[in-house]
Amino acid sequence: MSQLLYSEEESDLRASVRALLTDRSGPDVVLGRIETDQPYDMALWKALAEQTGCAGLPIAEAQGGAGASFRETAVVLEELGRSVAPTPFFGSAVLATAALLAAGETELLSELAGGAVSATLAVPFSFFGNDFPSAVRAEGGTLSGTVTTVVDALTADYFVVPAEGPALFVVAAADVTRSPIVTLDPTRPLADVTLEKAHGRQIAAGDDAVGALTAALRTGAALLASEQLGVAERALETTIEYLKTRYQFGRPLGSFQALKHRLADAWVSVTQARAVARYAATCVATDDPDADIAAALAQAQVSQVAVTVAEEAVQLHGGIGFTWEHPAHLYLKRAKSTSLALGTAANHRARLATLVDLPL
Amino acid sequence: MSQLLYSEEESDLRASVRALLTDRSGPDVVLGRIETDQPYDMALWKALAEQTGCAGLPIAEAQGGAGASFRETAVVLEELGRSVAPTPFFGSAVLATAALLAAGETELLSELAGGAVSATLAVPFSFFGNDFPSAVRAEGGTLSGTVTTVVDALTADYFVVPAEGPALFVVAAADVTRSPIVTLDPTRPLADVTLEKAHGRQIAAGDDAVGALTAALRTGAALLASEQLGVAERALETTIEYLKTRYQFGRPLGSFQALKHRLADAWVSVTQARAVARYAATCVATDDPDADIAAALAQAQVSQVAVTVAEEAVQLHGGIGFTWEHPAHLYLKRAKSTSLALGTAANHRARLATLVDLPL
Amino acid sequence: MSPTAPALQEQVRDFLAAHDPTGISTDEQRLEFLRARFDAGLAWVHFPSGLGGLDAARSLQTEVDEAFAAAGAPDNSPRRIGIGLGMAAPTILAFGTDEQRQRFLRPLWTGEEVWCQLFSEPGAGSDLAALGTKAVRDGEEWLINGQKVWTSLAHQARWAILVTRTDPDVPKHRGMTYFVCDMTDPGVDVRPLRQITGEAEFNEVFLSDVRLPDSYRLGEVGDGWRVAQTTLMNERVSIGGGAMPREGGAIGTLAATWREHPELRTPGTHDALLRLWVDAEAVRLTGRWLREQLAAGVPGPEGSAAKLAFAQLNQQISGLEVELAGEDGLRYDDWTMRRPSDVDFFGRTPGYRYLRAKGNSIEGGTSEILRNIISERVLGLPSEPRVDKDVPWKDLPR
Amino acid sequence: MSPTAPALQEQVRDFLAAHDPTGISTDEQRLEFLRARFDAGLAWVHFPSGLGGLDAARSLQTEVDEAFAAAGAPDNSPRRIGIGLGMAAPTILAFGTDEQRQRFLRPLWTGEEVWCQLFSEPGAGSDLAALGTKAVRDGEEWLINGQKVWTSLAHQARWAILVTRTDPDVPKHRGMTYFVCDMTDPGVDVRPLRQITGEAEFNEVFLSDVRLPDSYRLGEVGDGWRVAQTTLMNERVSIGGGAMPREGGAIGTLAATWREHPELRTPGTHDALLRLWVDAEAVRLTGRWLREQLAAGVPGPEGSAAKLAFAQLNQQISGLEVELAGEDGLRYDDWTMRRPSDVDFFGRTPGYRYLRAKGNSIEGGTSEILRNIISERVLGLPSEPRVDKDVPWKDLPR
Repeated sequence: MSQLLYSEEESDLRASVRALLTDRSGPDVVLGRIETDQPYDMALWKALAEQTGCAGLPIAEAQGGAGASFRETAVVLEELGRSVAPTPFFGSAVLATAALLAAGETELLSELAGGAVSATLAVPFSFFGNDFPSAVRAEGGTLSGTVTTVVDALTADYFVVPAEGPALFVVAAADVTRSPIVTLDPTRPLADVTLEKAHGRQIAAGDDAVGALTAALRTGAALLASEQLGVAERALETTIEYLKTRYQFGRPLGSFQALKHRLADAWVSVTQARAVARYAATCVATDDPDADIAAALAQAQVSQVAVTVAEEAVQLHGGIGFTWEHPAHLYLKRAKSTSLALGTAANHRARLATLVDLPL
Repeated sequence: MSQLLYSEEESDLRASVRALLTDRSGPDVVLGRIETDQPYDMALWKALAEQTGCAGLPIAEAQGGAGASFRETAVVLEELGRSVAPTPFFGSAVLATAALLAAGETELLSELAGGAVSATLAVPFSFFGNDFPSAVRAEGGTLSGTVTTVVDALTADYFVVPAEGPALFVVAAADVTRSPIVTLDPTRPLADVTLEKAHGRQIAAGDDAVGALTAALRTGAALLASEQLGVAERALETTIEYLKTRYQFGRPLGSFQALKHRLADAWVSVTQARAVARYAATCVATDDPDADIAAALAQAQVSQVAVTVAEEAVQLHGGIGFTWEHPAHLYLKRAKSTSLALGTAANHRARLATLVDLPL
Repeated sequence: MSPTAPALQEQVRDFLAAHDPTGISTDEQRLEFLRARFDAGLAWVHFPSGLGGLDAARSLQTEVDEAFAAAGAPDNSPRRIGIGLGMAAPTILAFGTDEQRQRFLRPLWTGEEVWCQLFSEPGAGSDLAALGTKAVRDGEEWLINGQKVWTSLAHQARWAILVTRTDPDVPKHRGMTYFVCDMTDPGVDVRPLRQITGEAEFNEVFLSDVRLPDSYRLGEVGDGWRVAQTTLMNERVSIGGGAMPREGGAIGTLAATWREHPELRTPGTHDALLRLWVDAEAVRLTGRWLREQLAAGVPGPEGSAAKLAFAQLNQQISGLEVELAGEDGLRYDDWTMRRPSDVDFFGRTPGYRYLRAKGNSIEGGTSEILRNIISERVLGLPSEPRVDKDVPWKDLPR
Repeated sequence: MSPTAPALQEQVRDFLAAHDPTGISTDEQRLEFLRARFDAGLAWVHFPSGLGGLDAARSLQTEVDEAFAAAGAPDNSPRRIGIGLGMAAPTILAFGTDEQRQRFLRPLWTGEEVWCQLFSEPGAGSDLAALGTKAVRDGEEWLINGQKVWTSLAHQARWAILVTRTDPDVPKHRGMTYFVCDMTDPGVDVRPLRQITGEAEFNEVFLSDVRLPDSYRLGEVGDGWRVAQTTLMNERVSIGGGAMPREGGAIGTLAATWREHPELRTPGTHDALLRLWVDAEAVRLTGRWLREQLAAGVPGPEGSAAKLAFAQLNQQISGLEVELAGEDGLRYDDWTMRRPSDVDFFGRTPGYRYLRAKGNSIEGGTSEILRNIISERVLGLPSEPRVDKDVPWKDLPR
């Protein structure tokens, strides 16, 4: 199978995304933005989509995409995690795109490919389970119900909505009501989405709908690990940088052995997280039979590494790490929130128990 | 309720036991003894019983005991843990004594009080559960069956035997067959004990037998924590002493911050283990209504502290800690073995879940 | 001769007979009662006579407090004036002149004057002795310039305890001087310091040409480090805290959630919960051990251990609480910048507790510093090679 | 020009056509085959021509080995001669004279001569550069006196790589010299060193007036530390290990026990098992990443991380294995002092694995030293203040 290492194309992609994010979405910019009524930087999203073609990486060239795969998407997510940039990328270019691809939809996909519009998948961000969601009912050709804590809902132009049936529908933003909620991670807005006799275009039904949703959630879990990897990497790097320059007791803090050993342990775990996240991205990108295991593994391991490293980053920054003005808390909030997203590590361990025959 | 701190009498008792053990059962003596066919130092056991009155602490003065309580017994166990001394104290002065006391037996208790004979409780050393053991059947006035991994069985003069019924019997050593087994902890021999139509003196039946066995096991679990505390304390102390005198890179190893912080953490956990073990000993000594919780808590916490600290001791001693000639391994083996004894930490956590209403 | 427990109880009874607390309704009545209690020596019985005490054993205070509480007497809101009671008072007692003791202790204890602490500096961090706030003598006054940080209650405080640098040419521990700082001085500028929870419990305090009379100095010039050590030692003793029932802390909130929401339970979180329940009990019983030691007059080193363990436990519990909350864990209640006068740990969302608990291992001595202290002062391990010991403060690398 | 992969495959085919391995039955035939393979440059293809190699890329070796294995060819028992292959050979190649390379490499590779390593000393521990085994020049010979420890295979080895102290008057890193040691010298006394499992995998080696000709010296006098670094770097690379299937390591044993013994399962141990299963997969995939990097010619620093993580994982797995075994965990199989030539990790009781795994974080560089290395060489963190750098070896505190 494909190797885990980054290809040259992936490294180039990373470089251009990083350049854009460094330029447009530094920590101070993010910090300033999250308390405005426009936490998302839609101009950045557009630039990402148009300058680097990020939005349509796994979409076929015939549909306006890059004809690459979710492996490349994962590289973009690493960078977005590193900058905790508020963009609707995960909901649109991962969740919605994966659902549409799996459902064989092409119309909306073509629009998403260029990033002119964005979409998201209408499930709670913490969704995990084997049952098809039943929050939305399809009656008389319209959809009704409320889906809570939907990621990237506030800026989405379209929603991919699972409804009782089971079936998947595409619903335009104009047909739903969105209530923003106060989120633990202020860099990633969530909203409750209510449909009241909303018009929906059905794109899959029955087993097809179940299969498409399952694929989308699996891809989401697998790729979220790349974002978490980016969060962990950057949290570790900034901590190392800080400890090299901060002097106490006449020495740089980074020369204190107890701190060095903790950073070494953190680095070891990030190293592992990288291998695990890359494996998951590769598996979903190639429809590998191991993809279910790889995705569960990724959320069981990488999500915890991100939380632990972000916690260490706050602690090792000392007082300044506890302030609002320093970006360390943004990484902590992102890490902890994503550890709940699409199932907790404990949920995914339980799933692994079934997948690899280690029952209780 | 009584305070957790050691009373003056307890401190005096500790001092005399420690003096005896330092004199008679140093690490080299223990190490030399475990590969002989007499791992137990019965002379030491006699001295403990006669010079310090350790064997009969919770037994009434009328029966030749000290008229103290299991709290004082716990202090002796701390010292025995500190020296990993091979004596049949736990089986006799804790398990058998607790069972006999709870059953209202007096005849054998009087003999045990002075330490002239020793006894043990015929259950597997790892015994845990709510069902009365059924390995031994009482038929036609005699007892038959095999009880595996019985602690202190090789030197016991009497066995307190739970048998189907339920009932408790006292059986003389001459009436059983003992097969020594190779044990993970060579300082504490175990044996499989077989009864074949053995004569037994019934000392309790029905609910009384259940109650007496339950009390013995609870007292055992509570007091084992004091032994584990002693193991942890001594393992930590010797490690600190070693790191103060061992020089590497031109400095004592104990000046390296990463090691200092690990020792500080170990010390914190030992500090907690002391409070928990003392609470458990106090509860069983005073028949406190919280005794069930206190005993489960002790095995859930202290047993793990002992294992962790003993593991740290081996690691922080470096190469020498991995050798047979250095006693660090004796503490590791004792700690790990006792973590299985009378239920693992996970078993006791599960019991706590029931006791404090935190069901799964 | 110091009074015995029964004698003290009698004094309390006599006092309460003379000062009936039951009718107290106004602030002025409350203050009058507290002043009388101070003057009767029943404020802190281990303090000297005439300074709110009776030279009694410290351990007798609890019974006195309980007797007052049982009689329905008003208290001095000890949480609000914790820094005064726990840190300023013992330092003033130990190093203050008679005039200073007379001036400061009574309104400190009654709560008429709130105190704060000006020790930490952004440039010094855990290396407190590296602080750089300058104090320059100017006749009978001192001119203070510098910046302090992590100051609770600075915006409500009348006085502060303040450590300054008076001699930059000697090694850092030797060039400090300790003052009482007048927080109403026009050179004192207090600004809220926002923290990761969104609110601002603490402040930054900018000191610009603050003028303090030499009579506000505590201890000798250059002896500030030793004075500060007294303050900090008392802080650590007071952190041990009071008796707590089982499930009295954060674990209680988590356990309640578990009991009330069977739908959240999974085998994995169950064992995690039980481990934390066990840890919480261990921490609680260790606190009991510590209090028994204090009462027996042998304050053990377990105080540092208690703070270290408490921080770790609180962080783990709140982390699991967020996890257990699942979808609700994604929510927060309020990011608005506010200035609470106290930490409302239990009235808010799991996410708040999770974030606030991160401060437990930083504030009042980081867990790393506590591990240093334990390993050196308790375990007797040798210190690391010191590169800053004999270097003049001004030449330290920064 | 170095050969390409297809060219190499052709050479292997040609060699196998000329040296049919299928009929080999005696040791002599086996040796003959191996010598021929060495002489054909197919032993370690990245070595120079004439020394068992063809100056090819290191990454091509795997395919060559696989082709030989597929043909049923005998191998050189690589585990038994691991120290020779992994440590002695690269050092001899880098620092040896032509004569030394010609003399030592061929029988080393064929396994005719087993090598061991005389580096560690009881007095030096992790501070390898503090070693004190003395080498004193005596004409064209060197006289060696001292004690080494943790020497695997010393009782079977024909040769050893040896680091000595030749100048005690200069700082420790500068006064060492590196030798090949003749293990048949009468001054070499090998004694088994018993370990916590009861057996003796390792030895202590006492060197008393051992005489080595100057022609056994590797590298310059005083340059032993640099030579030793080459040896150790190669050790760390080789520790990364080969590809492993899922559940290929200790986790497989634990998982099998879990599957075969439903009666042992509890919710608490279930989550612990799953956590370790996840960790084991993470370690395994990290190994794959590392091998991909090596194959791509960019050896990453993940090698140190791999050893660190492996040790921790192995210890946790075996710890849980004992716990899961319950009553059987109280048993052990055999405390008899034996001298195994290899670690039989899987054929024994959980207790054995638990005890043996304790060595994983000590042998071949303690986990503490690995963390130092990672933090300084990988993360670029500053080193601690060094007190031993400019002190003559003889004056170091001990």
